[in-house]
Amino acid sequence: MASDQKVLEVNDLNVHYFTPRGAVIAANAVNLYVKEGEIVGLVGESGCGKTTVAMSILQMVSAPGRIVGGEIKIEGQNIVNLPEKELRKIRWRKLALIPQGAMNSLNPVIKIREQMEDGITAHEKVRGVALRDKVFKLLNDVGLPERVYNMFPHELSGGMKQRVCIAMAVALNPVIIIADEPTSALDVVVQRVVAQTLLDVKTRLGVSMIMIGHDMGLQAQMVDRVAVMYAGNLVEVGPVGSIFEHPYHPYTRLLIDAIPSTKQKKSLKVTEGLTHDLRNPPRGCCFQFRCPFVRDACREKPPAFKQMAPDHFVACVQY
Amino acid sequence: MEQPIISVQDATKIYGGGFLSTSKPFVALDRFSLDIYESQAKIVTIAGESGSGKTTLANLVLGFILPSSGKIMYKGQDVSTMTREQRRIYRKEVQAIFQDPYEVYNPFYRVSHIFNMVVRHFNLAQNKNEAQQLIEDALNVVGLRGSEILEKYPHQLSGGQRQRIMVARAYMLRPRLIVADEPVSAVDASLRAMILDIMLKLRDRHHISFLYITHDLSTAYQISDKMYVLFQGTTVERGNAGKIIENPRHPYVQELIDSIPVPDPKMKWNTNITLPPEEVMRMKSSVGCRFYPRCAKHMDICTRAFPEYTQVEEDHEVACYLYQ
Amino acid sequence: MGGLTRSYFIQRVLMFFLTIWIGVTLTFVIPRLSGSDPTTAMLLTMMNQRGYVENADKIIESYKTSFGLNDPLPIQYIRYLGHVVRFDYGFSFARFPTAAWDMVTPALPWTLILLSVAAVLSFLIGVTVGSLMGWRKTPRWLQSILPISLTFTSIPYFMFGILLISIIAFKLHWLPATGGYSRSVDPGWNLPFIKDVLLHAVLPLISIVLTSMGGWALGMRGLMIGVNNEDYFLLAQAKGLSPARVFFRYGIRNAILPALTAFALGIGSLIGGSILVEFIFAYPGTGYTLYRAIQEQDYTVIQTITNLIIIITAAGVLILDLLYPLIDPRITYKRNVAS
Amino acid sequence: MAVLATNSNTQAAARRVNIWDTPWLNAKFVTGSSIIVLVLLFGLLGPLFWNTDLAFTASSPVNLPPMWDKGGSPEHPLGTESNGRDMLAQLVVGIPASLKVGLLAASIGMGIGILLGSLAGYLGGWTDHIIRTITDSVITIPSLMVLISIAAYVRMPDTTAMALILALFAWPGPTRLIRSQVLTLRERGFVRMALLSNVPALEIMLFEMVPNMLPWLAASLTGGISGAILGATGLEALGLGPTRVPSLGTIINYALNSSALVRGMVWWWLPPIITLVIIFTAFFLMTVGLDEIANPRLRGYGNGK
Repeated sequence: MASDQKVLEVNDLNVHYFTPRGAVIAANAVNLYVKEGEIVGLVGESGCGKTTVAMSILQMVSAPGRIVGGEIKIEGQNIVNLPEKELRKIRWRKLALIPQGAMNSLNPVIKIREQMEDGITAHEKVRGVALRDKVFKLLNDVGLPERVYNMFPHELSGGMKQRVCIAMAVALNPVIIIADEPTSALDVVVQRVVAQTLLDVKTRLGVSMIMIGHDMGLQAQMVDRVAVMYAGNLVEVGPVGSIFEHPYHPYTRLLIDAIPSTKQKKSLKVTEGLTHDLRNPPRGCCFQFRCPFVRDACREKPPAFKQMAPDHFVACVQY
Repeated sequence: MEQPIISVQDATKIYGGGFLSTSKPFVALDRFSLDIYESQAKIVTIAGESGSGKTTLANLVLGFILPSSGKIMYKGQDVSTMTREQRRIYRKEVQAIFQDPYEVYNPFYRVSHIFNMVVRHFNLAQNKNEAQQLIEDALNVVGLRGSEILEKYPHQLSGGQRQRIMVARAYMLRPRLIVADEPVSAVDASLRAMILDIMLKLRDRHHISFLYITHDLSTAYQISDKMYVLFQGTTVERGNAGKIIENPRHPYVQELIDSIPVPDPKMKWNTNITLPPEEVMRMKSSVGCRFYPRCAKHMDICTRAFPEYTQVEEDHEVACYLYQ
Repeated sequence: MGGLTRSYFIQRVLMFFLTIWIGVTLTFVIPRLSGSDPTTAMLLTMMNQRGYVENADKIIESYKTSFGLNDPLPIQYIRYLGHVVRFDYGFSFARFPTAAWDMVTPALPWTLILLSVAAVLSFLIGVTVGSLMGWRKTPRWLQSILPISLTFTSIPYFMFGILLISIIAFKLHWLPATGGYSRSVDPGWNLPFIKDVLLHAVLPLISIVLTSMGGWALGMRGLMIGVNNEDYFLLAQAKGLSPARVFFRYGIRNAILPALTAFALGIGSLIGGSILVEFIFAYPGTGYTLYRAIQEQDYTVIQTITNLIIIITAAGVLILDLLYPLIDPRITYKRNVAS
Repeated sequence: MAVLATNSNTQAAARRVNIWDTPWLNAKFVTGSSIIVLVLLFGLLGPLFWNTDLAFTASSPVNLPPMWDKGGSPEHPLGTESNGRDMLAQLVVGIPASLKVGLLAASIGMGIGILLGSLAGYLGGWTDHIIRTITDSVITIPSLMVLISIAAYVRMPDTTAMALILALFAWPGPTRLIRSQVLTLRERGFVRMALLSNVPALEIMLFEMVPNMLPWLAASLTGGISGAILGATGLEALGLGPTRVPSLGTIINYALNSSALVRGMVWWWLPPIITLVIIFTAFFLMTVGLDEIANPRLRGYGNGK
């Protein structure tokens, strides 16, 4: 299980998107770490900044977005503003990505073999039969037949493509993998099979992972710790058991209550409210416009993080 | 006997495979039957994964496509042979809301365009004030005010507002049936409840039935009365939604429900499901049970003919040889 | 998987014949729709130019009989299609004993070589410029220089040719202005002749390439920007591949596919425009022959050249179409490959 | 991996800042259209200030250089050519003639394109198959070649006849464009909403689909106009244009036939070419600008181009 070694640290990350109508604050002072062998889930609604954080870790925030502050350390090395050449050495060997769109993540006109091999040969001196055997082994590890080696992406189903992506990501045994909603485009049965594959591979290799998602059920099944984001801010972080048992932040509670169940019928909880314009955040708590427990103190200054249980932090003035 | 508002009778839809076509014929929907009655408003769920034929069914019921065989009847009248006036009434009584609440807005117009279109083409109002009143009433049902939204452009609204406006638009026509094609799968979790709640309200207070098309069994469980589970165009299990989800009989439906991640870290998946190799999955038998290649409990008899529906309990039928 | 399938092949070959048929039919039908038949019109003008001709009507009548112009139109049309198939259009009007076909053949290699080199060059340069313009990682200085190469994009080829002749040939005397080679050299496989031919080809080539490459470049830029936002392109970057590899295998490799389709569709207008360039430069290709034929009202030669160019263009498009599945594995993909 | 998923909620508060905040104020589009307006004004207002009769043979002394050259005269500011035509008058008459041919041919092409394209896209099936096949065939025909061979013996009395013949090849482009647009738009949610609102097909086409195709249609039209002018000048330069009215192409034809190039009479061949280059560049800018309006991604990465 997880050791205490922090393989990834995100310190005070600020990312802005510079639009003609003002800067959109997509990530505001985000602090996050991942310990060795741990899966951290990053959850929130669409547009809450979870993908921005992931892209920042990958150093792939594209214009008009820019990291305006903070550091991202992989095994202690800060990679923010690292020169392109240095960054390339870290990519894939230490920092891999399992992308979201299973349908479009593979180049449609290049064979699977080449797409799997180029990631390896860009960083390691493996060639010829050794290289082929390595790819075969990776395919086996994710439960794909060796035939896939010579196929084009359009000949594979969505689940198979996503497993190819998983095989690619673990090829160089990276320190940390960013999984961007790795199963969201798949049917529920296939989603489960792919999620199992992902967990198997993770257990076997002991790799650390950040798993982005919006499906709290899937998070409960897969991750060790959960980080909840709202409107560019981290609002609660904690071990998955603790979070589900006792969600402290009203927003986390909302997310958990909103999961529909097949076990029991429950009355629908209706909430409504608009997220503020990210160009123009309010003073105080980011959740004040939608919070059912909002009070004057929330409008004054942003709440500080407070520890509620071991490893479980929340930013809310209630506590 | 009461005439159903919509009666789908043995509807089959086959794509491709025509003369000079290179693609093989693909059976999107296979002998589907369904009746929805006006007297008791119900939410009927059509559940299935991608490729199950659920969207094909929605398009058939809405008259966007015609069945290859079988019939879609609106109050005893075949949808494919309607006169203009009959079609107008059918359009008025059978409405729809769609998955992506942004897509259904023409970015060129303000939100009011959506309502004006309906008022004009169904002659709902004699004058401007009357129309204004109708729109305002419809918006109130979904908890919105005209002054807040009508003069805005669609991109200025939230996802929840956009979807509620679509419901209001449909409601304005006082339809008897609303086809809701994945109405909540593109909205965030916290807004999902609101849309589902409105659907329940419309059923209970305004007696509007819903054909709720979804891949998500859990929301179906929360709101629907009746349910049809589709697999590759065929109906594998049908009946009371609660009974099916609480006690699924068909191996496919069992697998489906078993795969839904449980939102409780203490109840992790403990079994592994394995899918057969891809070539087996892609194999499609056109006779017999479509689930045969993937089924752990398959028998020789399964490939011979599609199983008859067996009643396993009251209001719960399954098409599987295990129960015959 | 992939490759050329039979149905695709048949489909493309049918398109090839359809294109030729529409092209040659238009040149037959439209003039006749406008009332006059071309031969009579041309004979009349010839006679007008020569002043009064005795028994003009009888001469016309005898011509009409010998050319079969008194037959019903469908018969004429079928006979005309026969000419097209056999590449036989009869005698040249202006230089009577010579067959029209023999007037055209000497010019053909000049045109074919000039046009294919020009088309390929302009496409290659355009695609390179365009993909660099559309690539996010292209150095800033290059990004700011590249658009300059689009300056001449909107100018018709032949007008640019006129400008080039007047400046480079007449003012600066750097290159020869017109013709395919100088009178001073012996045609044949000798070095001075080849050098001379190449020198003469430079200006026509430049005027076509510089004006037509911009279109490809702009198209390619758009395609490349699209590819830049594709998930697989981002994943390739995340893999830490070298920028060159990302650019070529994940950028150009994908963006060039629709560009090639556009190229196939654009060949026709490229060739049409280039015909005028030959005329401006008095280049001894079919374009110049055509110009002379127009001057001399040589109907059969005009017809020969037009139909020939239609067929050559269609052949070029056919070749591109047949090569296309080799580089795009998806195009002829059939269902159930796995089984 | 939509990084900038500035979601709907946050955009709710964003309003259109002001009326200038519209994509139609694209720099290239605005520049291009202003130039065309200026050129058009020159052609339209020219006859008020200059005697257009001077555009005809033997109306003026021959071979006069422009007024700023030695031997030039202010009575013929841009000089005269070997057949005794005044250059300025020829331009004044020629510019509207050339623009008219282009506009007419492109409009006819666009009309046919809208008809065929929407038929193919809307009806699908066999209609679509036939229209698409023919369109794809015609688009690969070297149109200028066919036009030359037609024009070689159809004497064209005026610019309208010329435009009609040019329109023969002006329709496949718009047809392809509109077909593909209709095909995508047909599947869009708002078209289905209109269907559900009992809106008739023609009204859906005109009020739901066309507004969303406008920039594409406009780009296709400007591209078509400049294509038709290109074809027209090509034919005229070969001496196949209408001979009665001078147009920019015919001036070039006369100049070439009289060896103006070799004789160094720059003022004869250069003005029509410069005018045409200006016109083509303007239409090109408009087309590129409209493309950017239609497809915001093309607007580049913020380095000006």
